[in-house]
Amino acid sequence: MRDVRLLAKGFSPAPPLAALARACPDAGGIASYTGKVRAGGVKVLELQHYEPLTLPGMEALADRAMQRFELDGVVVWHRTGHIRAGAPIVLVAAASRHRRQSIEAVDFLMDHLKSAAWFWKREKREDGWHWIEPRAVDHTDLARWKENSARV
Amino acid sequence: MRDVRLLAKGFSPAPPLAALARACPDAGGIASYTGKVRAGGVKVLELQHYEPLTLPGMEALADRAMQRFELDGVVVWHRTGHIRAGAPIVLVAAASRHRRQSIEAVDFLMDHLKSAAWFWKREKREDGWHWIEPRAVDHTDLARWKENSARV
Amino acid sequence: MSARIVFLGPLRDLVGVDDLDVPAPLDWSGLLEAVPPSVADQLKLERVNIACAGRVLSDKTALCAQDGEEVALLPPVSGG
Amino acid sequence: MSARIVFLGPLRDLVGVDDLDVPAPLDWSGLLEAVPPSVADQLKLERVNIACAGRVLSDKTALCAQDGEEVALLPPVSGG
Repeated sequence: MRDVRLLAKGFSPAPPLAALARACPDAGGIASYTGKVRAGGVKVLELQHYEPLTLPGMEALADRAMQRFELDGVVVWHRTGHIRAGAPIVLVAAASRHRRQSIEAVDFLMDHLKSAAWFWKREKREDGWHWIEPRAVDHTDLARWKENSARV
Repeated sequence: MRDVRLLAKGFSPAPPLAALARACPDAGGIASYTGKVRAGGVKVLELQHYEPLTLPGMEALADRAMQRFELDGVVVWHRTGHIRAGAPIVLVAAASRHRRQSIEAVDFLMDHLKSAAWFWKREKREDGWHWIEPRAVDHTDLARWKENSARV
Repeated sequence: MSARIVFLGPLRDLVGVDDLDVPAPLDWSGLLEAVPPSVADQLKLERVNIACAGRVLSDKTALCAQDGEEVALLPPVSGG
Repeated sequence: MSARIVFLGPLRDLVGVDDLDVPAPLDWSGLLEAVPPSVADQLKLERVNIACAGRVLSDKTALCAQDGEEVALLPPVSGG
Protein backbone atom coordinates (compact mmCIF):
# COMPACT_ATOMS: atom_id res chain seq x y z
CA MET A 1 0.00 0.00 0.00
CA ARG A 2 1.34 3.41 -1.06
CA ASP A 3 -0.86 6.41 -0.29
CA VAL A 4 0.71 9.72 -1.44
CA ARG A 5 -1.40 12.90 -1.56
CA LEU A 6 -1.20 16.64 -1.98
CA LEU A 7 -4.11 18.14 -0.03
CA ALA A 8 -5.59 21.59 -0.56
CA LYS A 9 -7.79 21.25 2.53
CA GLY A 10 -7.29 20.26 6.17
CA PHE A 11 -7.00 16.64 7.27
CA SER A 12 -6.89 14.55 10.44
CA PRO A 13 -4.10 11.96 10.84
CA ALA A 14 -6.31 9.28 12.44
CA PRO A 15 -8.14 7.94 9.33
CA PRO A 16 -5.03 7.39 7.15
CA LEU A 17 -3.19 5.79 10.10
CA ALA A 18 -6.10 3.41 10.70
CA ALA A 19 -6.29 2.62 6.96
CA LEU A 20 -2.56 1.82 6.88
CA ALA A 21 -2.94 -0.54 9.86
CA ARG A 22 -5.86 -2.32 8.15
CA ALA A 23 -3.97 -2.60 4.84
CA CYS A 24 -0.87 -4.13 6.48
CA PRO A 25 -2.00 -6.96 8.80
CA ASP A 26 1.42 -8.66 8.65
CA ALA A 27 3.31 -5.56 9.79
CA GLY A 28 4.52 -5.70 13.38
CA GLY A 29 4.34 -1.96 13.74
CA ILE A 30 3.49 1.44 12.36
CA ALA A 31 5.58 4.56 12.92
CA SER A 32 4.26 8.01 12.09
CA TYR A 33 5.08 11.69 12.24
CA THR A 34 2.61 14.55 12.06
CA GLY A 35 4.02 18.05 11.54
CA LYS A 36 1.81 20.98 12.37
CA VAL A 37 1.83 24.76 12.48
CA ARG A 38 3.16 25.80 15.89
CA ALA A 39 0.85 28.01 17.92
CA GLY A 40 3.35 30.70 18.97
CA GLY A 41 3.69 33.74 16.71
CA VAL A 42 2.59 32.35 13.36
CA LYS A 43 -0.93 33.34 12.36
CA VAL A 44 -1.05 31.38 9.12
CA LEU A 45 1.38 29.46 6.97
CA GLU A 46 1.32 29.13 3.20
CA LEU A 47 2.76 26.24 1.23
CA GLN A 48 3.28 26.70 -2.49
CA HIS A 49 3.99 23.76 -4.77
CA TYR A 50 4.66 23.21 -8.48
CA GLU A 51 2.22 20.69 -9.91
CA PRO A 52 4.51 19.01 -12.52
CA LEU A 53 7.24 18.30 -9.93
CA THR A 54 5.79 18.14 -6.42
CA LEU A 55 3.51 15.08 -6.46
CA PRO A 56 5.76 12.98 -8.77
CA GLY A 57 8.67 13.84 -6.45
CA MET A 58 6.70 12.69 -3.38
CA GLU A 59 5.72 9.47 -5.15
CA ALA A 60 9.34 8.74 -6.09
CA LEU A 61 10.38 9.46 -2.49
CA ALA A 62 7.74 7.06 -1.13
CA ASP A 63 8.95 4.35 -3.55
CA ARG A 64 12.54 4.82 -2.41
CA ALA A 65 11.46 4.47 1.24
CA MET A 66 9.35 1.35 0.47
CA GLN A 67 12.38 -0.32 -1.11
CA ARG A 68 15.13 0.90 1.19
CA PHE A 69 13.32 0.03 4.44
CA GLU A 70 11.38 -3.01 3.14
CA LEU A 71 8.04 -1.47 4.09
CA ASP A 72 4.65 -3.16 3.86
CA GLY A 73 3.02 0.23 3.39
CA VAL A 74 3.63 3.96 3.43
CA VAL A 75 1.54 7.13 3.77
CA VAL A 76 2.81 10.56 2.67
CA TRP A 77 0.24 13.34 2.90
CA HIS A 78 1.26 16.99 2.53
CA ARG A 79 -0.86 20.14 2.69
CA THR A 80 -0.70 22.99 0.20
CA GLY A 81 -2.24 26.45 0.43
CA HIS A 82 -3.01 28.40 3.59
CA ILE A 83 -2.82 26.55 6.91
CA ARG A 84 -3.83 27.99 10.26
CA ALA A 85 -1.94 27.62 13.57
CA GLY A 86 -2.42 24.20 15.15
CA ALA A 87 -3.41 22.44 11.92
CA PRO A 88 -1.44 19.52 10.42
CA ILE A 89 0.95 20.28 7.53
CA VAL A 90 2.33 16.82 6.87
CA LEU A 91 1.73 13.21 7.84
CA VAL A 92 4.12 10.39 7.08
CA ALA A 93 3.61 6.82 8.27
CA ALA A 94 5.33 3.53 7.57
CA ALA A 95 4.34 -0.08 8.30
CA SER A 96 7.05 -2.72 8.51
CA ARG A 97 7.83 -6.19 9.82
CA HIS A 98 10.43 -4.93 12.24
CA ARG A 99 10.26 -1.89 14.46
CA ARG A 100 13.34 0.07 13.49
CA GLN A 101 12.62 -0.07 9.75
CA SER A 102 9.38 1.88 10.13
CA ILE A 103 10.89 4.41 12.54
CA GLU A 104 13.89 4.99 10.25
CA ALA A 105 11.62 5.27 7.22
CA VAL A 106 9.66 8.07 8.93
CA ASP A 107 12.92 9.85 9.77
CA PHE A 108 14.11 9.46 6.14
CA LEU A 109 10.81 10.66 4.64
CA MET A 110 10.62 13.75 6.86
CA ASP A 111 14.24 14.75 6.22
CA HIS A 112 13.58 14.64 2.49
CA LEU A 113 10.20 16.40 2.61
CA LYS A 114 11.77 19.15 4.74
CA SER A 115 14.59 20.11 2.41
CA ALA A 116 14.44 18.06 -0.79
CA ALA A 117 10.80 18.19 -1.94
CA TRP A 118 9.26 20.87 -4.15
CA PHE A 119 7.56 23.09 -1.58
CA TRP A 120 8.00 26.73 -0.70
CA LYS A 121 6.81 27.81 2.73
CA ARG A 122 6.10 31.23 4.15
CA GLU A 123 4.71 32.34 7.49
CA LYS A 124 2.51 35.29 8.30
CA ARG A 125 3.61 36.89 11.57
CA GLU A 126 2.68 40.18 13.25
CA ASP A 127 4.95 42.06 10.81
CA GLY A 128 3.85 40.34 7.60
CA TRP A 129 4.94 37.39 5.43
CA HIS A 130 8.35 35.68 5.78
CA TRP A 131 9.75 33.00 3.48
CA ILE A 132 11.24 30.01 5.30
CA GLU A 133 14.40 28.33 4.09
CA PRO A 134 15.77 25.05 5.45
CA ARG A 135 18.00 25.51 8.48
CA ALA A 136 21.61 24.29 8.39
CA VAL A 137 20.55 21.37 10.60
CA ASP A 138 18.00 20.30 7.96
CA HIS A 139 20.81 19.89 5.43
CA THR A 140 22.89 17.97 7.97
CA ASP A 141 19.92 15.69 8.65
CA LEU A 142 19.47 15.04 4.95
CA ALA A 143 23.17 14.31 4.42
CA ARG A 144 22.97 11.38 6.87
CA TRP A 145 21.07 9.35 4.29
CA LYS A 146 23.52 10.09 1.50
CA GLU A 147 26.48 8.90 3.58
CA ASN A 148 24.64 5.69 4.25
CA SER A 149 23.48 5.09 0.70
CA ALA A 150 26.33 2.68 -0.06
CA ARG A 151 25.14 0.46 2.78
CA VAL A 152 21.55 0.01 1.70
CA MET B 1 1.78 16.05 29.65
CA ARG B 2 2.92 12.53 30.60
CA ASP B 3 0.41 9.73 30.03
CA VAL B 4 1.78 6.31 31.06
CA ARG B 5 -0.57 3.32 31.35
CA LEU B 6 -0.67 -0.43 31.76
CA LEU B 7 -3.82 -1.68 30.06
CA ALA B 8 -5.55 -5.01 30.73
CA LYS B 9 -7.94 -4.46 27.79
CA GLY B 10 -7.63 -3.50 24.13
CA PHE B 11 -7.12 0.08 22.98
CA SER B 12 -7.09 2.16 19.82
CA PRO B 13 -4.11 4.51 19.18
CA ALA B 14 -6.20 7.38 17.74
CA PRO B 15 -7.68 8.86 20.98
CA PRO B 16 -4.36 9.12 22.91
CA LEU B 17 -2.63 10.59 19.83
CA ALA B 18 -5.37 13.20 19.45
CA ALA B 19 -5.21 14.00 23.18
CA LEU B 20 -1.43 14.48 22.98
CA ALA B 21 -1.82 16.87 20.03
CA ARG B 22 -4.46 18.89 21.94
CA ALA B 23 -2.30 18.99 25.10
CA CYS B 24 0.80 20.25 23.24
CA PRO B 25 -0.27 23.19 21.02
CA ASP B 26 3.27 24.60 20.89
CA ALA B 27 4.80 21.34 19.62
CA GLY B 28 5.75 21.37 15.94
CA GLY B 29 5.23 17.67 15.60
CA ILE B 30 4.21 14.36 17.06
CA ALA B 31 5.98 11.08 16.35
CA SER B 32 4.43 7.75 17.28
CA TYR B 33 4.94 4.02 17.08
CA THR B 34 2.25 1.36 17.46
CA GLY B 35 3.38 -2.23 17.87
CA LYS B 36 0.86 -4.97 17.25
CA VAL B 37 0.58 -8.74 17.14
CA ARG B 38 1.56 -9.89 13.64
CA ALA B 39 -1.07 -11.90 11.79
CA GLY B 40 1.09 -14.80 10.58
CA GLY B 41 1.32 -17.88 12.83
CA VAL B 42 0.61 -16.38 16.24
CA LYS B 43 -2.90 -17.06 17.53
CA VAL B 44 -2.60 -15.12 20.75
CA LEU B 45 0.15 -13.41 22.70
CA GLU B 46 0.39 -13.08 26.47
CA LEU B 47 2.21 -10.32 28.31
CA GLN B 48 2.97 -10.84 31.98
CA HIS B 49 4.13 -8.00 34.19
CA TYR B 50 5.10 -7.49 37.84
CA GLU B 51 2.98 -4.81 39.45
CA PRO B 52 5.59 -3.32 41.85
CA LEU B 53 8.18 -2.83 39.06
CA THR B 54 6.49 -2.54 35.67
CA LEU B 55 4.47 0.70 35.88
CA PRO B 56 7.06 2.59 38.00
CA GLY B 57 9.70 1.51 35.45
CA MET B 58 7.62 2.83 32.55
CA GLU B 59 7.05 6.13 34.38
CA ALA B 60 10.78 6.55 35.04
CA LEU B 61 11.50 5.75 31.37
CA ALA B 62 8.96 8.37 30.21
CA ASP B 63 10.57 10.95 32.52
CA ARG B 64 14.02 10.19 31.11
CA ALA B 65 12.69 10.64 27.56
CA MET B 66 10.94 13.93 28.47
CA GLN B 67 14.20 15.33 29.82
CA ARG B 68 16.66 13.86 27.30
CA PHE B 69 14.68 14.91 24.19
CA GLU B 70 13.10 18.09 25.63
CA LEU B 71 9.60 16.85 24.94
CA ASP B 72 6.39 18.81 25.43
CA GLY B 73 4.52 15.57 26.03
CA VAL B 74 4.80 11.81 25.96
CA VAL B 75 2.43 8.83 25.78
CA VAL B 76 3.49 5.31 26.79
CA TRP B 77 0.69 2.73 26.77
CA HIS B 78 1.41 -0.99 27.08
CA ARG B 79 -0.96 -3.94 27.12
CA THR B 80 -0.86 -6.80 29.59
CA GLY B 81 -2.71 -10.13 29.50
CA HIS B 82 -3.87 -11.99 26.41
CA ILE B 83 -3.77 -10.15 23.07
CA ARG B 84 -5.14 -11.48 19.81
CA ALA B 85 -3.49 -11.28 16.36
CA GLY B 86 -3.79 -7.81 14.81
CA ALA B 87 -4.39 -5.97 18.10
CA PRO B 88 -2.07 -3.25 19.45
CA ILE B 89 0.46 -4.22 22.14
CA VAL B 90 2.16 -0.89 22.67
CA LEU B 91 1.80 2.76 21.73
CA VAL B 92 4.47 5.37 22.29
CA ALA B 93 4.18 8.98 21.13
CA ALA B 94 6.22 12.12 21.69
CA ALA B 95 5.48 15.79 21.03
CA SER B 96 8.38 18.19 20.61
CA ARG B 97 9.36 21.58 19.24
CA HIS B 98 11.67 20.12 16.62
CA ARG B 99 11.06 17.11 14.43
CA ARG B 100 14.02 14.90 15.18
CA GLN B 101 13.59 15.08 18.95
CA SER B 102 10.19 13.42 18.84
CA ILE B 103 11.30 10.77 16.32
CA GLU B 104 14.39 9.93 18.37
CA ALA B 105 12.35 9.84 21.58
CA VAL B 106 10.03 7.23 20.03
CA ASP B 107 13.06 5.17 18.95
CA PHE B 108 14.54 5.46 22.48
CA LEU B 109 11.28 4.53 24.22
CA MET B 110 10.67 1.47 22.04
CA ASP B 111 14.23 0.18 22.41
CA HIS B 112 13.87 0.33 26.18
CA LEU B 113 10.35 -1.14 26.33
CA LYS B 114 11.50 -4.00 24.11
CA SER B 115 14.42 -5.21 26.20
CA ALA B 116 14.67 -3.17 29.39
CA ALA B 117 11.13 -2.99 30.82
CA TRP B 118 9.53 -5.55 33.15
CA PHE B 119 7.47 -7.59 30.73
CA TRP B 120 7.53 -11.27 29.84
CA LYS B 121 6.00 -12.23 26.51
CA ARG B 122 4.89 -15.59 25.16
CA GLU B 123 3.16 -16.56 21.94
CA LYS B 124 0.66 -19.33 21.34
CA ARG B 125 1.35 -21.01 18.00
CA GLU B 126 0.02 -24.22 16.43
CA ASP B 127 2.31 -26.28 18.69
CA GLY B 128 1.64 -24.47 21.97
CA TRP B 129 3.13 -21.62 24.01
CA HIS B 130 6.62 -20.21 23.40
CA TRP B 131 8.42 -17.66 25.56
CA ILE B 132 10.00 -14.80 23.62
CA GLU B 133 13.37 -13.39 24.59
CA PRO B 134 14.91 -10.22 23.13
CA ARG B 135 16.86 -10.86 19.95
CA ALA B 136 20.55 -9.94 19.75
CA VAL B 137 19.57 -6.93 17.63
CA ASP B 138 17.34 -5.65 20.44
CA HIS B 139 20.35 -5.49 22.74
CA THR B 140 22.39 -3.76 20.04
CA ASP B 141 19.59 -1.22 19.56
CA LEU B 142 19.48 -0.55 23.29
CA ALA B 143 23.26 -0.14 23.53
CA ARG B 144 23.12 2.80 21.07
CA TRP B 145 21.61 5.00 23.78
CA LYS B 146 24.21 4.06 26.36
CA GLU B 147 27.08 4.98 24.02
CA ASN B 148 25.45 8.33 23.44
CA SER B 149 24.70 9.09 27.06
CA ALA B 150 27.77 11.29 27.44
CA ARG B 151 26.46 13.56 24.69
CA VAL B 152 23.02 14.22 26.09
CA MET C 1 5.70 30.06 -30.78
CA SER C 2 6.03 30.79 -27.06
CA ALA C 3 7.30 29.28 -23.81
CA ARG C 4 5.99 30.08 -20.34
CA ILE C 5 8.24 31.11 -17.45
CA VAL C 6 6.77 30.12 -14.05
CA PHE C 7 7.91 31.94 -10.90
CA LEU C 8 7.79 30.08 -7.59
CA GLY C 9 8.12 30.99 -3.91
CA PRO C 10 10.13 34.15 -3.18
CA LEU C 11 10.91 34.63 -6.91
CA ARG C 12 7.18 35.15 -7.53
CA ASP C 13 7.19 37.96 -4.97
CA LEU C 14 10.11 39.64 -6.81
CA VAL C 15 8.17 39.68 -10.11
CA GLY C 16 4.65 40.16 -8.82
CA VAL C 17 3.14 37.73 -11.35
CA ASP C 18 2.73 33.92 -11.44
CA ASP C 19 4.07 33.47 -14.96
CA LEU C 20 5.25 35.19 -18.10
CA ASP C 21 4.93 34.14 -21.76
CA VAL C 22 8.06 34.69 -23.89
CA PRO C 23 9.07 33.78 -27.45
CA ALA C 24 10.31 30.21 -28.03
CA PRO C 25 12.79 28.67 -28.33
CA LEU C 26 14.24 30.04 -25.09
CA ASP C 27 17.83 29.44 -24.00
CA TRP C 28 19.79 30.44 -20.86
CA SER C 29 20.83 33.89 -22.11
CA GLY C 30 17.33 34.55 -23.44
CA LEU C 31 15.91 33.64 -20.01
CA LEU C 32 18.29 36.03 -18.19
CA GLU C 33 17.14 38.85 -20.51
CA ALA C 34 13.43 37.98 -20.21
CA VAL C 35 13.26 38.33 -16.41
CA PRO C 36 13.86 41.38 -14.21
CA PRO C 37 17.54 41.89 -13.20
CA SER C 38 16.72 40.98 -9.56
CA VAL C 39 15.50 37.56 -10.72
CA ALA C 40 18.41 37.13 -13.15
CA ASP C 41 20.81 37.66 -10.23
CA GLN C 42 19.05 34.90 -8.30
CA LEU C 43 19.10 32.52 -11.28
CA LYS C 44 22.88 32.73 -11.43
CA LEU C 45 23.15 31.37 -7.87
CA GLU C 46 23.86 27.65 -7.56
CA ARG C 47 21.00 27.14 -5.09
CA VAL C 48 18.36 28.20 -7.64
CA ASN C 49 17.26 25.42 -10.01
CA ILE C 50 15.39 25.40 -13.30
CA ALA C 51 12.93 22.83 -14.61
CA CYS C 52 11.93 22.60 -18.27
CA ALA C 53 8.90 20.57 -19.37
CA GLY C 54 8.59 19.03 -15.88
CA ARG C 55 12.23 17.95 -15.57
CA VAL C 56 14.85 19.62 -13.38
CA LEU C 57 17.95 20.51 -15.41
CA SER C 58 21.28 19.24 -14.08
CA ASP C 59 22.97 22.06 -16.06
CA LYS C 60 20.62 25.02 -16.21
CA THR C 61 22.78 26.91 -18.73
CA ALA C 62 21.85 24.11 -21.22
CA LEU C 63 18.21 25.33 -21.17
CA CYS C 64 16.46 25.01 -24.51
CA ALA C 65 12.68 25.43 -24.10
CA GLN C 66 10.53 24.72 -27.15
CA ASP C 67 7.12 26.07 -28.13
CA GLY C 68 4.50 25.27 -25.50
CA GLU C 69 6.98 24.20 -22.84
CA GLU C 70 7.05 25.50 -19.29
CA VAL C 71 10.24 26.81 -17.65
CA ALA C 72 9.95 26.80 -13.84
CA LEU C 73 12.32 28.89 -11.73
CA LEU C 74 12.91 26.99 -8.47
CA PRO C 75 14.36 28.80 -5.44
CA PRO C 76 15.52 26.79 -2.37
CA VAL C 77 12.68 24.61 -1.07
CA SER C 78 11.22 24.20 2.43
CA GLY C 79 8.48 21.68 3.09
CA GLY C 80 7.18 19.71 6.08
CA MET D 1 7.22 -14.54 60.00
CA SER D 2 7.23 -15.29 56.26
CA ALA D 3 8.36 -13.87 52.92
CA ARG D 4 6.71 -14.55 49.56
CA ILE D 5 8.65 -15.76 46.52
CA VAL D 6 7.01 -14.61 43.24
CA PHE D 7 7.77 -16.51 40.01
CA LEU D 8 7.55 -14.63 36.71
CA GLY D 9 7.54 -15.55 33.03
CA PRO D 10 9.20 -18.87 32.16
CA LEU D 11 10.20 -19.44 35.82
CA ARG D 12 6.51 -19.64 36.74
CA ASP D 13 6.11 -22.45 34.18
CA LEU D 14 8.98 -24.35 35.81
CA VAL D 15 7.33 -24.24 39.25
CA GLY D 16 3.69 -24.43 38.23
CA VAL D 17 2.58 -21.90 40.86
CA ASP D 18 2.50 -18.07 40.95
CA ASP D 19 4.14 -17.73 44.36
CA LEU D 20 5.40 -19.57 47.42
CA ASP D 21 5.44 -18.50 51.09
CA VAL D 22 8.65 -19.32 52.94
CA PRO D 23 10.00 -18.52 56.43
CA ALA D 24 11.57 -15.07 56.88
CA PRO D 25 14.20 -13.74 57.02
CA LEU D 26 15.27 -15.22 53.68
CA ASP D 27 18.81 -14.92 52.33
CA TRP D 28 20.42 -16.06 49.05
CA SER D 29 21.28 -19.58 50.21
CA GLY D 30 17.84 -19.96 51.81
CA LEU D 31 16.26 -18.93 48.50
CA LEU D 32 18.27 -21.50 46.51
CA GLU D 33 17.06 -24.21 48.91
CA ALA D 34 13.44 -23.04 48.93
CA VAL D 35 12.94 -23.32 45.14
CA PRO D 36 13.12 -26.42 42.89
CA PRO D 37 16.65 -27.23 41.61
CA SER D 38 15.67 -26.25 38.04
CA VAL D 39 14.80 -22.74 39.28
CA ALA D 40 17.91 -22.57 41.49
CA ASP D 41 20.04 -23.29 38.39
CA GLN D 42 18.36 -20.38 36.59
CA LEU D 43 18.83 -18.03 39.57
CA LYS D 44 22.58 -18.56 39.42
CA LEU D 45 22.71 -17.18 35.84
CA GLU D 46 23.69 -13.55 35.49
CA ARG D 47 20.71 -12.79 33.23
CA VAL D 48 18.18 -13.62 35.97
CA ASN D 49 17.52 -10.79 38.42
CA ILE D 50 15.92 -10.65 41.83
CA ALA D 51 13.78 -7.88 43.33
CA CYS D 52 13.10 -7.58 47.04
CA ALA D 53 10.32 -5.33 48.36
CA GLY D 54 9.90 -3.75 44.91
CA ARG D 55 13.58 -2.95 44.31
CA VAL D 56 15.87 -4.82 41.94
CA LEU D 57 19.03 -5.98 43.73
CA SER D 58 22.33 -5.00 42.16
CA ASP D 59 23.93 -7.96 44.01
CA LYS D 60 21.36 -10.72 44.34
CA THR D 61 23.55 -12.78 46.70
CA ALA D 62 23.05 -9.93 49.21
CA LEU D 63 19.33 -10.83 49.47
CA CYS D 64 17.86 -10.39 52.92
CA ALA D 65 14.05 -10.48 52.81
CA GLN D 66 12.20 -9.61 56.00
CA ASP D 67 8.78 -10.68 57.25
CA GLY D 68 6.02 -9.67 54.84
CA GLU D 69 8.38 -8.79 51.99
CA GLU D 70 8.07 -10.07 48.44
CA VAL D 71 11.01 -11.63 46.56
CA ALA D 72 10.44 -11.58 42.78
CA LEU D 73 12.46 -13.84 40.49
CA LEU D 74 12.95 -11.99 37.20
CA PRO D 75 14.03 -13.89 34.06
CA PRO D 76 15.11 -11.97 30.91
CA VAL D 77 12.40 -9.54 29.83
CA SER D 78 10.70 -9.01 26.46
CA GLY D 79 8.16 -6.25 25.99
CA GLY D 80 6.84 -4.16 23.11
